[in-house]
Amino acid sequence: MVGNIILYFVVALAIVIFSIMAVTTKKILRAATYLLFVLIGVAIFYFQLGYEFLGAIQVAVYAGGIMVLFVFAILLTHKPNANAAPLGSHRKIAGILASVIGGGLLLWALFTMPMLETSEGVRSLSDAIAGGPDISMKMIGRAFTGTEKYQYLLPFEAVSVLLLACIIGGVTVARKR
Amino acid sequence: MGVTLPILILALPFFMFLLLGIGGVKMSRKVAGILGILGMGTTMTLAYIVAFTYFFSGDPAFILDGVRQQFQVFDVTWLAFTEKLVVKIGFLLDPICAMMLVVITTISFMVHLYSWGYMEGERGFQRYYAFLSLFTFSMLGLVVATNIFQMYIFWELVGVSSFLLIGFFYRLPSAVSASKKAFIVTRFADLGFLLGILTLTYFTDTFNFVDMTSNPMNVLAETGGATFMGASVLTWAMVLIFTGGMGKSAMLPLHIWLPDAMEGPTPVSALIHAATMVVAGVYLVARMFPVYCVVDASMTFVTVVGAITAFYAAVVACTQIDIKRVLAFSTISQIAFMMVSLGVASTGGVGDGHHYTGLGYMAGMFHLFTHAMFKALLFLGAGALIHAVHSNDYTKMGGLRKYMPITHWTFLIGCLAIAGIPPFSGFFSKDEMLAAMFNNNWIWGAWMTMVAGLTAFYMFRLYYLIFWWEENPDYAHHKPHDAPWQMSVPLIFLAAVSCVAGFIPFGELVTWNGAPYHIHLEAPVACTSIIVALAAIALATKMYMKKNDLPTKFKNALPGLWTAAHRRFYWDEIYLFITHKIIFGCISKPIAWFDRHVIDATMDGFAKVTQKVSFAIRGMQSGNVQAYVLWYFFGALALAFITWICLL
Amino acid sequence: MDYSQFGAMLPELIILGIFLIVFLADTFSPENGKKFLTPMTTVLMLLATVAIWIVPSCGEAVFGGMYVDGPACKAMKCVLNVGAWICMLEAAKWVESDVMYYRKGEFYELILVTLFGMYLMISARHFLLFIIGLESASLPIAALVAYNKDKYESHEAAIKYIITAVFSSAILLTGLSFVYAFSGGSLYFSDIAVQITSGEMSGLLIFALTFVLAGIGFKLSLVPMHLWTADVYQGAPTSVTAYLSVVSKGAAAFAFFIIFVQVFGQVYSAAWEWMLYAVIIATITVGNLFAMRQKNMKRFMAFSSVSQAGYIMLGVMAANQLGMASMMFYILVYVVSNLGAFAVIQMIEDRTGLVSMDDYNGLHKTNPYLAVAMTLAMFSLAGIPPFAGFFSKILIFTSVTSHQNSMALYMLVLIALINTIISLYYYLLVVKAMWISADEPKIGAFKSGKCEKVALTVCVLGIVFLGLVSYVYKYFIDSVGAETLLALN
Amino acid sequence: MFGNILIWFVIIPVLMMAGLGLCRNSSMAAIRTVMVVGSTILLALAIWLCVDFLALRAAGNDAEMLFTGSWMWYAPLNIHLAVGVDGISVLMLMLSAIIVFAGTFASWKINPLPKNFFLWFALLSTGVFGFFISIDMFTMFMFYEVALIPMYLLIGVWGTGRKEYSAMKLTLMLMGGSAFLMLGLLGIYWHSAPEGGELTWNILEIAKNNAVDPSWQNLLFCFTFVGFGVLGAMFPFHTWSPDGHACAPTAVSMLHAGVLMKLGGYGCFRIAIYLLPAAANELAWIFIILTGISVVYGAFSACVQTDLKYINAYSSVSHCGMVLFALLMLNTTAMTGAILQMLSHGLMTALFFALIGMIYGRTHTRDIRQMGGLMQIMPYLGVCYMIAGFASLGLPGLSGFVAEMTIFFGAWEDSDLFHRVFVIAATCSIVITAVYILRVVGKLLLGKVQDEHHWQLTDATWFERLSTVTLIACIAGIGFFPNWINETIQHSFLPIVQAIQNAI
Amino acid sequence: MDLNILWYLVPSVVMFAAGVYGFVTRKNMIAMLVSLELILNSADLNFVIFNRFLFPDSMEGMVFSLFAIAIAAAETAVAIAIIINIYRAIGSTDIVETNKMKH
Repeated sequence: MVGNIILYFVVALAIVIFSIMAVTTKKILRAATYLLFVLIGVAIFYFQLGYEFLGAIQVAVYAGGIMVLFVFAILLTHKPNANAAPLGSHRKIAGILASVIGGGLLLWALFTMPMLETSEGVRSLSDAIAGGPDISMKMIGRAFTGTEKYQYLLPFEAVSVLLLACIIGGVTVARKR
Repeated sequence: MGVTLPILILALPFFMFLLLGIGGVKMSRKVAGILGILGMGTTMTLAYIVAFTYFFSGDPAFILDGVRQQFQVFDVTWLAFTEKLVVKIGFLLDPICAMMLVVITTISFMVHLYSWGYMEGERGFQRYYAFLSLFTFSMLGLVVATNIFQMYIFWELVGVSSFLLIGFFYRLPSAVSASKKAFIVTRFADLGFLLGILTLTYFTDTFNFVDMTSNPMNVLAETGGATFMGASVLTWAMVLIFTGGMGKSAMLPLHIWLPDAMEGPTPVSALIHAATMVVAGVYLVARMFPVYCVVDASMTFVTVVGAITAFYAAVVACTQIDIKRVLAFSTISQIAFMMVSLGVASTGGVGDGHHYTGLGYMAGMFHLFTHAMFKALLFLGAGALIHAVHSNDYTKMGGLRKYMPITHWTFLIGCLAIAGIPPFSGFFSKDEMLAAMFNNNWIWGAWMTMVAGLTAFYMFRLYYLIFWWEENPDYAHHKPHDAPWQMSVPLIFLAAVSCVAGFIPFGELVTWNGAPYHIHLEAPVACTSIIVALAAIALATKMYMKKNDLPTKFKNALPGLWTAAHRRFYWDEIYLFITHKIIFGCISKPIAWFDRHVIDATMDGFAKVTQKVSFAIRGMQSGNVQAYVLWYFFGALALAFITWICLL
Repeated sequence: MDYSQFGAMLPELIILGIFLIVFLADTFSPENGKKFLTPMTTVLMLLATVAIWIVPSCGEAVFGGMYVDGPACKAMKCVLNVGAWICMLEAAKWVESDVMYYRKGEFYELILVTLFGMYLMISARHFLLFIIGLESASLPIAALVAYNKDKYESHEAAIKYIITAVFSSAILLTGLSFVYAFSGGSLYFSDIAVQITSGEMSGLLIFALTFVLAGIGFKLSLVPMHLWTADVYQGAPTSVTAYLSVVSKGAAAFAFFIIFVQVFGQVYSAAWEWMLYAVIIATITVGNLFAMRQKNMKRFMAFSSVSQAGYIMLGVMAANQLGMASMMFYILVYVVSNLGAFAVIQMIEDRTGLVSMDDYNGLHKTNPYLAVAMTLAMFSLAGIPPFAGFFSKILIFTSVTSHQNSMALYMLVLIALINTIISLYYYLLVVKAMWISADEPKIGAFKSGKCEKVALTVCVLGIVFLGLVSYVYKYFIDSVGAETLLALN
Repeated sequence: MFGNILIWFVIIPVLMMAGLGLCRNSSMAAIRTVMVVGSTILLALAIWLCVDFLALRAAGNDAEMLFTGSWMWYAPLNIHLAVGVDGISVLMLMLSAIIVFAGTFASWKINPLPKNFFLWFALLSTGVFGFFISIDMFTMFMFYEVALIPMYLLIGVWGTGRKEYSAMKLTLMLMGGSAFLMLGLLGIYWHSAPEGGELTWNILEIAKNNAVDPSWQNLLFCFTFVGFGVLGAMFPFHTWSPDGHACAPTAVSMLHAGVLMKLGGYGCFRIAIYLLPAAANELAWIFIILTGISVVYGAFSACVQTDLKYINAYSSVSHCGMVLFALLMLNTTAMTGAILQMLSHGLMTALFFALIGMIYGRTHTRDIRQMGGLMQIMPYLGVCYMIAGFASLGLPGLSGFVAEMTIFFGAWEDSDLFHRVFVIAATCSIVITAVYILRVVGKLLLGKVQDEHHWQLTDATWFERLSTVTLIACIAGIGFFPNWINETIQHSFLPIVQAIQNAI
Repeated sequence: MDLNILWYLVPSVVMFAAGVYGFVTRKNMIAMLVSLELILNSADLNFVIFNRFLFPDSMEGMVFSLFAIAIAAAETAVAIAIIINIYRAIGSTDIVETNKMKH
């Protein structure tokens, strides 16, 4: 319980700090690194929320796959310590405004959402975890291969087509001839 | 009477118009002239037959118990505005109409004949005859109208014929502008006429003359006592209708077109601007006479306008140099005479047995008849003079009596007739008119007697300046001579008529209600007018018979008056001011400017503003994709905000 | 585990089948033996269109309600398929060019995959499937946009497109996450439609709808999500631009309608009505205002298509059977009109490299048929009778005004109508350049290829007859009828 | 469907277009043949229709519309291709056929691209004929727009002067009007069945049910009236007219001023007034003010113009203003006058523009200050011009007089001060008209020849004569024998006036 | 005091805001992609949070997140391919370099 809270604070703080650093640091490779920390933080949240599989995927795909892609790309296009300085102050102010107003409004919206009026909305993490079944790999496996309601064979197949297309697209774009 | 003859009377001139107008280009002059004259001669014959039948056949349709009847020969629907307001084209035969048929066809025929000589060698000879036919057709249609709208139709048509004929010499700018002026001024007057018809028929629900005039009190009743600005609606209607007459008959202040109309060929002036068309106003008042009678105010209006015009025109006539202008002003003055005569005829009311009721009417019509004859004679004479000396100015004439005896004598007869010297026709008609005026109110009588004196004066001034005074030295190069027979015959004929027309028992034929009226000379009035006329002639003789410096002295004694009269009391300048400065300068030009620079500019402005906005917002598409994303994001927030606002 | 359910996805299967054939043929044929690719693909596409149209749809929800292929969906897919087919025909010449020679197989493959994605967008009745369809429809296009490797504009266009696309998909995902909060735990459309009612409005729902609108609106180039449009249209290869402007946009419009009317229909007046007012007015007006200044034909068409998107959205505003059918009809007409215009633009660009409106001056002297086709296309886009564009416009206005007591909707239509004047202005500018301008023509006479001829003929026939033959519209109405009811219940 | 005579009014121009499509661009003879044959058939058809119509009426067929036919088109929206004619439509068809016929000859030597010119010309005629035969608002509107758009190219390509600007302005303004119009029509459609009956676009059915919700009528009336009013050159939406007319080629000016502007007036009473009578009663005064201004304003503006076409364009503003003005008097007589005025103005303006085109074709100027005394050089054209002028200023015996008088007498039936004032103002226009017509005639035809080069010019050719004679014959025909037309029109107005009366 | 839904939402919103900021201010295209990942992760996290707290008995949100990760990967791949392509073409991955087409 308390451990959960402490873990939450640590991770939340890390996410907040590294998010901000990721978008403000001048070195692009650092930005990627901070992003990695954020992604791991998010993965920890997933674990904490009881979605271990998702957390694992997050680490594997994001931290493992996408980050590598980023690093490769950065190395391909930059010297490692290339400058990633933001733009002039106009754009910065606009960006700050956008993020503050957008974030503020979203916070306001989330804090006033109607679900908070209901008992489900305000239940604690432990209640929430207790309220649902444990997500087993078997369940996930069934869900991904089933064709009934709440089963996702079709999206699974569809996303494969998407990925294939992206491969073709990426190759077409990237190859020289 | 069958309908054939009346229809032919109308159709023949129209047919001649089409024939000569369309086929004229292919005809030789001679053929065209002969065709025109023959056509007109036939028409005249037919008109005579109809008129004589009407007056003398004794058919009960025409005369019943000694009272002449109004007889609609035919009346066919032309256009039905509403169920009741139906425009018909018809042929109404009654005393004034019959008289006018005679007058119009006679003069027209004479003019046709005369023109053969006068217009010889002019370009557009065929066209000229076509227009004459058109005019005759229109004028006949006007006088036979069974209803006020038919009259209006032909009223417009005579207007346009007049326009065409005044502008016959269309290569001359002065002729063009004169014709325009004539058309527009009369058109303006016709606007009044139209409004008058609208107002009147709104109440009467009929256009028909007989319906209106046989029961004039009904007309008054139908207006239901409606008034507008203090005067009864009927008064307004009749005054407005009279406005039309003022325009056509050149009453003050709408007279200005007539002197200028002398730019047309002289025979045209004789036909249209002396004998026939210009009396249309008189004819109109005579036609509507019973209705005028029930509203005194409108009659007074007619009288006053007539009296002022008569005097004004007479004064101006004394100072003009152009002989046709003198005759034109004389015409105005004489028509005004008729107007006054009609105006004074009613006073005393209808049906109260007043002795003189109707005398003015009869006299006016009588004068219309005689005036047509002698004024046409004078104009044709003037034409012969112009033909001889190739100028309109009397300064280019003088002493012509030796060179042109026929013209001289016939002109003299005309002058005597218009001056009111017995036994010429003018005397009789003028005497009746003056009698009517004196009987109405001595002021009118005295006033018009004075005008009669002025008439005698300026006519003899003209006569002497042309035929006596001093010979123009140019005659040596170019000896003036009498006109060819085609021109002389009409002169002699008309002179003869002017001599004898006074003895026609007019009262037996033409009266306002059809009942015969026995003319008897009013000795005091007659004597007065003769004395005044003779005195005026004597004065003219003194001043103008032999060349002397009396006229100059006279002119110098009253320089302001003379110049003002010579310049026709500046009416033309006033009109010019109104048309050019006010209508064109202060209305049309600003409106045209407004249209281009405000209305149109507004429309263009929409386009321009759109362009401007389009240009102004192009920064949105800055080319920087991050800016696009910002727009995207803020746009989404704004949409959320809009929704939130709208839901509040 | 009823795998026979895949049988219900006939259109998708057909497209995937073609995709596979092309893929295999492309991969396993010798380098110099790929001449058959173009004719094969186009013929297959034509057959596919006919097949999709003829074979009756099962009309039932499969995969637990995740996928529906009702008559309306089928009709929409037909429209898109026709569009894609014409695009391919128009591209035929370009595809055979030297730069493209080794990559034409990929070109067709990518087009087919995006088409597949669009089919999923239309048929999806679950947000997951929908988002996959959306991404399949938009990501490969980025690759297509970047196809002209030797042209800088193509790169710039590609980066602009992908940047905006990923951002908008991120926003869309965020929005969907909020929607999920309201969904009662299910992302099936039918479940959400029951859950989200106008009972209570909250900031979160507004954001959810706004972000979803923004996410889909990006594909439709609704203002203010439209800014990528012009640059991308200008920079992309013309065939891709054509494809983007009609097929991609059409699919997004259908999806938009389905999502907003069928899923969020209950909160129409409570949540997104005013949002859509603002978006439509802004889209039509801004698109028009920008279009009137453009000289580059592709850029010009881009802004014109922005404005057209606003008109398409009017069908959503109507939010009923008429609106849906009118929108479908509008898109079909838009497909033939826009592709007609693009066919001409592409042909001229291929032959001469000229894309400026000024280059079109006096076109009628050298290429009268092209000038006529372009004129008809412009008239149709401007909504001039008797061409199809007139009917599509008036029908969509009719559908909006069917809410006969809503003064606001009438005023919206009025604004749209007034905007048609501006649009008429700039469409006429093209006509003016071609017919009225007295300059010597810069574009010489040239012959068009077979495929281009077919494409142009189809477009012109469509422009002339689609409106006059009322059958098409009736077909749409009938096909929509059943399904709208099905989904809304 | 093809058994209905009215359909052929649309089919024939379409066939003409098809025929032209087959002609080679250079083959002037073939193009002319197609046009002459087509327009002659149309004219014959119009005459036949007219005779047939009168015969049916004489036989006692009192149906509101004759030769009706209705074929379902867009079933879901109940859109029909519904045709039918009453007396007014018959006359309008006649007018259109005459002007198309005359216009064909007036553009005998059109250059360049004769084929395209006549193609668009035929499309324009299709729209015009289609508009007049329609009794379904949708098809009516469709044909209305079909008639508008060819104007752009016709002016833009074959025009003179600032043609691009003018063509654009004309097109955009008219389309602006039709934007309002379209919304009005949609509103009428959606309010055409208040008690839940079947919605309809059919004018007769809507009128029969007197259906449109009164609370919506005012708005819709404004939309439809303004929409049609723009085409009727109503102040202040008239400014397309002077520029457009000035730049258009001869035949287009003829057709536009002669027929197209009539579409505005026709629509105003057939849709705005007939279908929305309550609003017409209530709001007429606003538009009376506007149209009254048009009448006087147009006439005054014409007084100071120097370009022949501008003069006639402003004159058209005045005369067409009179049409709308009369329609708004809402009584049979005045409305009859309005139709007469449409016919009259159509014919005489067409004649005017034809003549101006012919004169311009010879002198290459339309500035009256640079011309003069043309009567001596080309008497035939001069005489025709004068006849047109006389018709315009309302000379009895020509059509203008009949129309104007009917209008004035009808307008005078409303006896309140407001109407009186505006009617008097309108009547004043006849004087102003005389002023500007005579000004032109005086400067252009009479007086001295201004430019010595003009002496070499020739008079009209045979096709020009044919074109003008046709028009003059019609002008004089109406002027001489107006009553049968008058009765036909009055009869046709009965249901409309009845609707207005019922709505008071 | 116990962890409830709002606790988790706050970092998510911060990620979103930071992502937006970075996306519009970073010059480098790859840095923009980095920011984008933040936004995507925020959305994923939202799904998971809502799933856990509001609808714990189903797993729609979690599955959605799973797919979203796959989609994000695809997006990134294509984007990076294009970026590399641009780098080859113009020698820079600066976003401000690509603003030739405008207005």
